[in-house]
Amino acid sequence: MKYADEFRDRDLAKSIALGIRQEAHPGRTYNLMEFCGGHTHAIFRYGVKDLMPENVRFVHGPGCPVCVLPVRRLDDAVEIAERHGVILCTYGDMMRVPGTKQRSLIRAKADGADIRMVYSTMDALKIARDNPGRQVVFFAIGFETTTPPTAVAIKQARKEGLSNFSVFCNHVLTPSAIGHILASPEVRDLGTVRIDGFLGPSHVSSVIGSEPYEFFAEEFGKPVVIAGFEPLDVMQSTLMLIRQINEGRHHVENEYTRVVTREGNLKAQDLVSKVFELRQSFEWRGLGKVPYSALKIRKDFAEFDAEKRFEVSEKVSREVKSCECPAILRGVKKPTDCKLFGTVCTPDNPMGSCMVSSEGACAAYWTYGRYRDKARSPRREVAA
Amino acid sequence: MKYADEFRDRDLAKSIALGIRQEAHPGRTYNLMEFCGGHTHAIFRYGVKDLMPENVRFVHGPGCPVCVLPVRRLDDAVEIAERHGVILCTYGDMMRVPGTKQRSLIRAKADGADIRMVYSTMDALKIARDNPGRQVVFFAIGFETTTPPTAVAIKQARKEGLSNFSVFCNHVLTPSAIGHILASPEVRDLGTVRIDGFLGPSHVSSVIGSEPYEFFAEEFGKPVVIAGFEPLDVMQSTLMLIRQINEGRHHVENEYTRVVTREGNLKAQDLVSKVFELRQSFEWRGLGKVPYSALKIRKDFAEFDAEKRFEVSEKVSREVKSCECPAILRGVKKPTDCKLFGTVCTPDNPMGSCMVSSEGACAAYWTYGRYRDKARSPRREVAA
Amino acid sequence: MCLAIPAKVTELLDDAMAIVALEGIKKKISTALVEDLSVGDYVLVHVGYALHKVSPEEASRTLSLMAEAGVLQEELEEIAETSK
Amino acid sequence: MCLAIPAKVTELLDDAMAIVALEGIKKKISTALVEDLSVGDYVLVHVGYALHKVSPEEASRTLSLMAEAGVLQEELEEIAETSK
Amino acid sequence: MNVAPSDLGRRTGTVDMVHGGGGRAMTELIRDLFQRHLSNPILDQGHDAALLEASSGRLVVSTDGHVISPLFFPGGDIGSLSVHGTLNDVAMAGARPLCLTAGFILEEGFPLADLERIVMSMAAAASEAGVPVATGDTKVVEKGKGDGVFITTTGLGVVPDGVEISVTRAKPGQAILLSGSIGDHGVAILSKRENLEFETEIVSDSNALHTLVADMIEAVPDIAVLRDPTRGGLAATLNELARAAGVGMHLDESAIPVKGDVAAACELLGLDPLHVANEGKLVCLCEQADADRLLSVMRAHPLGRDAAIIGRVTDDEARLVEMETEIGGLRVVDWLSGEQLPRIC
Amino acid sequence: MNVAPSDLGRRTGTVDMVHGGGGRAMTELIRDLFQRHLSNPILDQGHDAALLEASSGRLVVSTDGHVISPLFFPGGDIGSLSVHGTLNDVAMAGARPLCLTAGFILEEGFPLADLERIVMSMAAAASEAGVPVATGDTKVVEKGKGDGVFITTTGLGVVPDGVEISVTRAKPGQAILLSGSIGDHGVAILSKRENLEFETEIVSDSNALHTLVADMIEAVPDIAVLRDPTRGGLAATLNELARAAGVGMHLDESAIPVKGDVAAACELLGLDPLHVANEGKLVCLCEQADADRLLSVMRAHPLGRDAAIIGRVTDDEARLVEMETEIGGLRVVDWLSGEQLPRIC
Ligand code: SF4
Ligand code: SF4
Ligand SMILES: [Mg+2]
Ligand SMILES: [Mg+2]
Ligand SMILES: [Mg+2]
Ligand SMILES: [Mg+2]
Ligand SMILES: [Mg+2]
Ligand SMILES: [Mg+2]
Ligand SMILES: [Mg+2]
Ligand SMILES: [Mg+2]
Ligand SMILES: [Mg+2]
Ligand SMILES: [Mg+2]
Repeated sequence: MKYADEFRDRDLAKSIALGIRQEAHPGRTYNLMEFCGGHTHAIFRYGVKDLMPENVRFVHGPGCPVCVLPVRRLDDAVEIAERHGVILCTYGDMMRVPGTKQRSLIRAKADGADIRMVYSTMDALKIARDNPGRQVVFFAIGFETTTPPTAVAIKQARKEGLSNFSVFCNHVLTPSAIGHILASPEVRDLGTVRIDGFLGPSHVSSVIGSEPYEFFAEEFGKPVVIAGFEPLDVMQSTLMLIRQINEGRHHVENEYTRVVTREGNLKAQDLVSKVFELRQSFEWRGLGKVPYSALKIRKDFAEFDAEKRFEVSEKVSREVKSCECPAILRGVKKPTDCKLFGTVCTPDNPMGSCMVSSEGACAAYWTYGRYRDKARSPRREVAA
Repeated sequence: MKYADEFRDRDLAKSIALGIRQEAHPGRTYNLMEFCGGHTHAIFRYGVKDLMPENVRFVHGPGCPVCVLPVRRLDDAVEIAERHGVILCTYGDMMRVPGTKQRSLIRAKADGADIRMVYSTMDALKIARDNPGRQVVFFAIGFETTTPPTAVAIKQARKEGLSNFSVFCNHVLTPSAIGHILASPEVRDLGTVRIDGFLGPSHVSSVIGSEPYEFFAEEFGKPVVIAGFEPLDVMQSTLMLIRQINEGRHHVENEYTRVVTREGNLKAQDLVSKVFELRQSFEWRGLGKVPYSALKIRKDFAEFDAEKRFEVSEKVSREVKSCECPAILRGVKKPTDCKLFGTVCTPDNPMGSCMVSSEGACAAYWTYGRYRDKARSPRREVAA
Repeated sequence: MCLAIPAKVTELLDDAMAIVALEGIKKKISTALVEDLSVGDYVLVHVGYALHKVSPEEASRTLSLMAEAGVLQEELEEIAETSK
Repeated sequence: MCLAIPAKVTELLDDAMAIVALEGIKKKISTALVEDLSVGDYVLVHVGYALHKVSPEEASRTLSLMAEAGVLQEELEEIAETSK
Repeated sequence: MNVAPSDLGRRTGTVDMVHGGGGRAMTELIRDLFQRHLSNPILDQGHDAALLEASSGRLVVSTDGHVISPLFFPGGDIGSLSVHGTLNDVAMAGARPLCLTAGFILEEGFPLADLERIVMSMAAAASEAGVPVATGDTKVVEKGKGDGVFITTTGLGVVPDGVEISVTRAKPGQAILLSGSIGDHGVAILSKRENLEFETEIVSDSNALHTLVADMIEAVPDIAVLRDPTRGGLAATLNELARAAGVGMHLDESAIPVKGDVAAACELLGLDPLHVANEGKLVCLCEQADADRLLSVMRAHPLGRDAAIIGRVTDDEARLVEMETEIGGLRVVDWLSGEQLPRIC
Repeated sequence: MNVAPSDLGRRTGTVDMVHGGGGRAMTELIRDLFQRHLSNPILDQGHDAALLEASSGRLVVSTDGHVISPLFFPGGDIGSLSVHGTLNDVAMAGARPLCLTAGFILEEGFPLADLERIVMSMAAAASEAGVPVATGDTKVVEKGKGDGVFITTTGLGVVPDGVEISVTRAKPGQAILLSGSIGDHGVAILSKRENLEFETEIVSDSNALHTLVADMIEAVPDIAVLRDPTRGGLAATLNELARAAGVGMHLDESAIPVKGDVAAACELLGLDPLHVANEGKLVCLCEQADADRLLSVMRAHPLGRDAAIIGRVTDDEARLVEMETEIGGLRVVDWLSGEQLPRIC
């Protein structure tokens, strides 16, 4: 696969690893937050940590759209499916995420709700076309990458007059989340989490460009490198961050130049701004309410807004109390700090979203790491 | 089973058979029309013919509610189920009856329609209660026996305010049908079918009494014996008819006195007349349009009338052309006179209603008679 | 036509319902169509409804008539038999 | 996050659709989000949509940077090796 | 039976698609439910294919899918039925059963407690019959693409030397024996069908007949034909035999045992007991000379207590099964046409 | 394949409840469709239980339900798959297959022409494999209580003397061999799933492996373990083995053959080829000393052309399967968690 295989080359990996070992000062540690679950996944899937020196550490951030969705919104989706008898379409990633009382969409489906997995918003439109007598709701999640396809679908629905189609919108914005983390007391004042730099989102930046990160690189004095998702991209970006840290710089640099530009995809941005507008505030799991961190459907497209079309009851949503996802998503804790990890909570029986999404830190630790025997022997951490 | 087993006793059967052989004049034939399919069934199921002398012959009449329903009404029921997405409830007997292009209810169900078999109108009401969000239609067929239970259900639905329940009414009346046969040119003028007497309906008369038959016993000069459905009842009634014929009498006599009275069940009659009224005319398969031969739901109960609630398209209903059901139902032909009998048309692959209903003459001939090898060897009739 | 079978009323319930027995089978039916039912009565049951009571006296009268039907013939045969 | 993969445009269709190839796999995707696409271009595909073109020049520039990353260290090691 | 399911169902208590995914959840379902209850030395090998001890002789193999509704009925459930049904087919070849296999197709959302109850009943039936479940398989289908549980069992057996049971040995003149009353299973099932419910003491006759067969074969090794009249009832079985062997049959209605309740239920629903299913009865054809001896052996076995000689094989070239009725008339006994639907006419 | 169904479907062309009712229609369906296409001397006995020739040796029996969607896929269909899947389980015990049985569960309304196509493909697969379908069974379930066709097959085989294939023989130090590229079957199926459709030349690897196994056993009778990595893919199979045998495994990612299209489809859908199903591949554990000889025997067989040594058994007490990745890192290879769902993150 062109533009993928080259960036998984063993010799190049060795080369970058050598460079890192050479440039990282043995006397200090480098705590790098990979904002994106995509990076977390690549680090574990390819065993990138094995090629790093001890003092280069990855801190996992909140960059998994599945993980940051608050339980309340998932419960609402289940309610829309069950109470209003609609066809609820969603991406495969959401199917197994546990809601209140562990009720996932797949469970609601087993109980009789009509829930369908789609690969693309185009499939959801097709389902709406094929079922004119039914209401079809697309349960939209995702960051800036996934938002434009939702915008295209809404415009297309209007064009076709698909009056039985609507979107339950949960699109969120990454720069606000990063800013929120940096502004949080843990990071800013207490210093419980020291973050020396950020591996910045790559696919998000293919849409929004690298520019939106410049503000807080400047404001908070932390270097950011927009990093591709292939293992070599992660390694090279790590090297670039080490260099900035060593030199005391805090710029936004771009490792992923083959796709990301400073300004991003203007056509996609334009479309998104026509269909969506900022929410004043939105809840992120782990981060709480973050101002201006999510999108809602504009009034002009209100007829496609499932939140307007379907009444959803006030309900008490509940996460598993001892689940440490919130702390993990802020980079404050590691999966192995959670008492449930590997005992009660496994990918087969996930208690929190971080264990479901293959981009969640808990899932990555469990699936690719040597933590599976934790339940049997005293806690021991082996390098993954 | 009390009141059943006694009337299937072998010694008594021998006794009546002796009586018949003794009283039937060898010099003449006795052509007795059993109006009811129940008699046809008993005659074949118990091998009654084997116990009769050659010159006592049974002619099968139109007395099977399933058989006489015109294809058009069945097609309408299928349409109601398919086009209006209702739950259509019906008695098991109707499920396999072929409509136009052999499309039965069971076939419509296989194609996705929601068709449910019920044992009683009470079950249909329960389905309506259990599915408040769906329209439930009871596809009502049957003679005077089956009509009162439908009337009870409609009154009950009103009492409970079951606004999602309605009845597609196809209840028909037996005296009109018998009168119609006797008045038909084949019987009256041409003499192609000589009928010397009638085995009269028993269960129908438990409701309407024996009195309604007095008019045409008188008018047409044919004896009628209200005959129970057990084999001994049929035999005893046969003997009673032979006696009347021998004596030149033409009265209505009652063999089934343990259940039937002259006036019948007044409570049931009253209920029926409150809920239903006469149709000016109704089509019977085999008999064509017969005036005042069926019931419809009164205006007062119009909200429970599926014919008013669901629009049904004008359609061309078609029976299999060479099917002789119409002639068989008038007693003009025998099943073995039909070219399709036993070759194309069998109970597994019925072409006409007479082959589906276990009370149909064709089904009785095939199932209990020695006609199965007809397709293999030249037509030969063996005493059943 | 009109499959119906005599069964014995074993219990009268509310709402014009009753339990009938047919051998060991018990079934709940509606009695909305018949009046003055008592436990022990036999009724003709059709599609879950009692249509009419069954008269024990008439039943045995009919059975006697049936038994008598062949008597003459039987006697004639016996006579023929013995006079052989 | 945001699983996406570069694929080659092999055919442009009506209604802002295109066929892309990834090895022998062909898939119909939407190109509603990118401008000026030509057959032969590589695009980043996400949930059935092309998100952005992939620049061949930048890709090889990045690969060169990666190859150079370890050069100094390698040379130092070689020197150490030979001077043993 | 009040069973607390193992911790498999701790989340939802029902079958998930995950249980069929080939991952850890499936392995745990198999271990904690199937292997736990069906445990025996062969199954416990834990292989996908079971290894049996070396055996010699003519092998017999038979398979049957079980798709019954309701799953639980008086006298059994789909678990015990799936054991009996297949053991009987093996036994009808005159064979001694060696083992069973069981393939489960589960519908998403099916309660694990019900599944456990079914597996336990299967285990009890197998152990009572003395036949191990050697291996199994589990698949899960989406909600609405199954009906709770389907179980397909396959049975393996060995035919003793000298025994030649085959439909080709049906010959005019032979006696037709039936091991007991007909219709019990079908009536027990019907009594629980929605919209038909009636009360009855009748329980399914579901039972494993191989020990009865063993006794019969010991007494009369020359038995010609054995059959279990299941779906379609006695009528279907006799017609199948007549058709396959090119013979006719003559039955005596009064000789065929039918329990009062079964007859009554059939009257009520407009069914013919000859068409109603049995799961613990067999039909046997043998020479007239052996008939009485065989009958007394059958009657000495608890599952043949009501055995009867119900008729004889004839040379009717039309291959008809005919029957002298209660009142002394003659009728043909045909196959069931279509499904068995209760009727009102 | 363009098949005109026999006159079974003359009325409606679809499966009716009647076809499962135990009456004449069912008998005719069996005769005109199943027996017609699957005909062989054993099946043609026409008994409910099939009688096999006397055989001696250790018997192996295995069963599998097949519930695949779509029913037809590039490289096969549920008919051929149900033959291959079960023959392979028998072969993985080192056995020579004797016969198969087939239990069909049909959904009301299923097109008879499709059923005929499936039965013909089953017949072709069985005859190519040289293994007869000895007996079968058909049930029909109501519309909405099935999914077209389910097929449960059971296979019977005999293990040659001297062969001892068992998971208990897995020992640290042994070589792990794989008979060819992984993921072909799963990707062929996914390419036809609604909402996922993509074009690919990849066809399922569905195939019967018993002749490959026979060659391997002839060359190295001492083979320790054989497994076909089906549901859950290579990852599930190796984890099952590791767990059952109390060993670990070390794999080399670069040595595992994955076709370009399979890798591409997995990237597109966010799947791991290690979790994707195969239906014509086997994994083998053997002593290192035998590994090269075995590899060359495998490569000489058409179904083992791309065989490779992909790793070794280790003595990890945690029973982990670990793998050196493409770039030289180390990761654990876990079971698939839950269902295999395409993802976007
Ligand atoms: S291991 Fe499970 S419970 Fe603990 S933080 Fe992760 S997802 Fe939450
Ligand atoms: S045999 Fe069939 S086609 Fe002929 S009259 Fe009877 S029902 Fe009609
Ligand atoms: Mg069988
Ligand atoms: Mg069986
Ligand atoms: Mg059988
Ligand atoms: Mg299996
Ligand atoms: Mg269901
Ligand atoms: Mg198996
Ligand atoms: Mg298999
Ligand atoms: Mg296997
Ligand atoms: Mg069978
Ligand atoms: Mg379906």
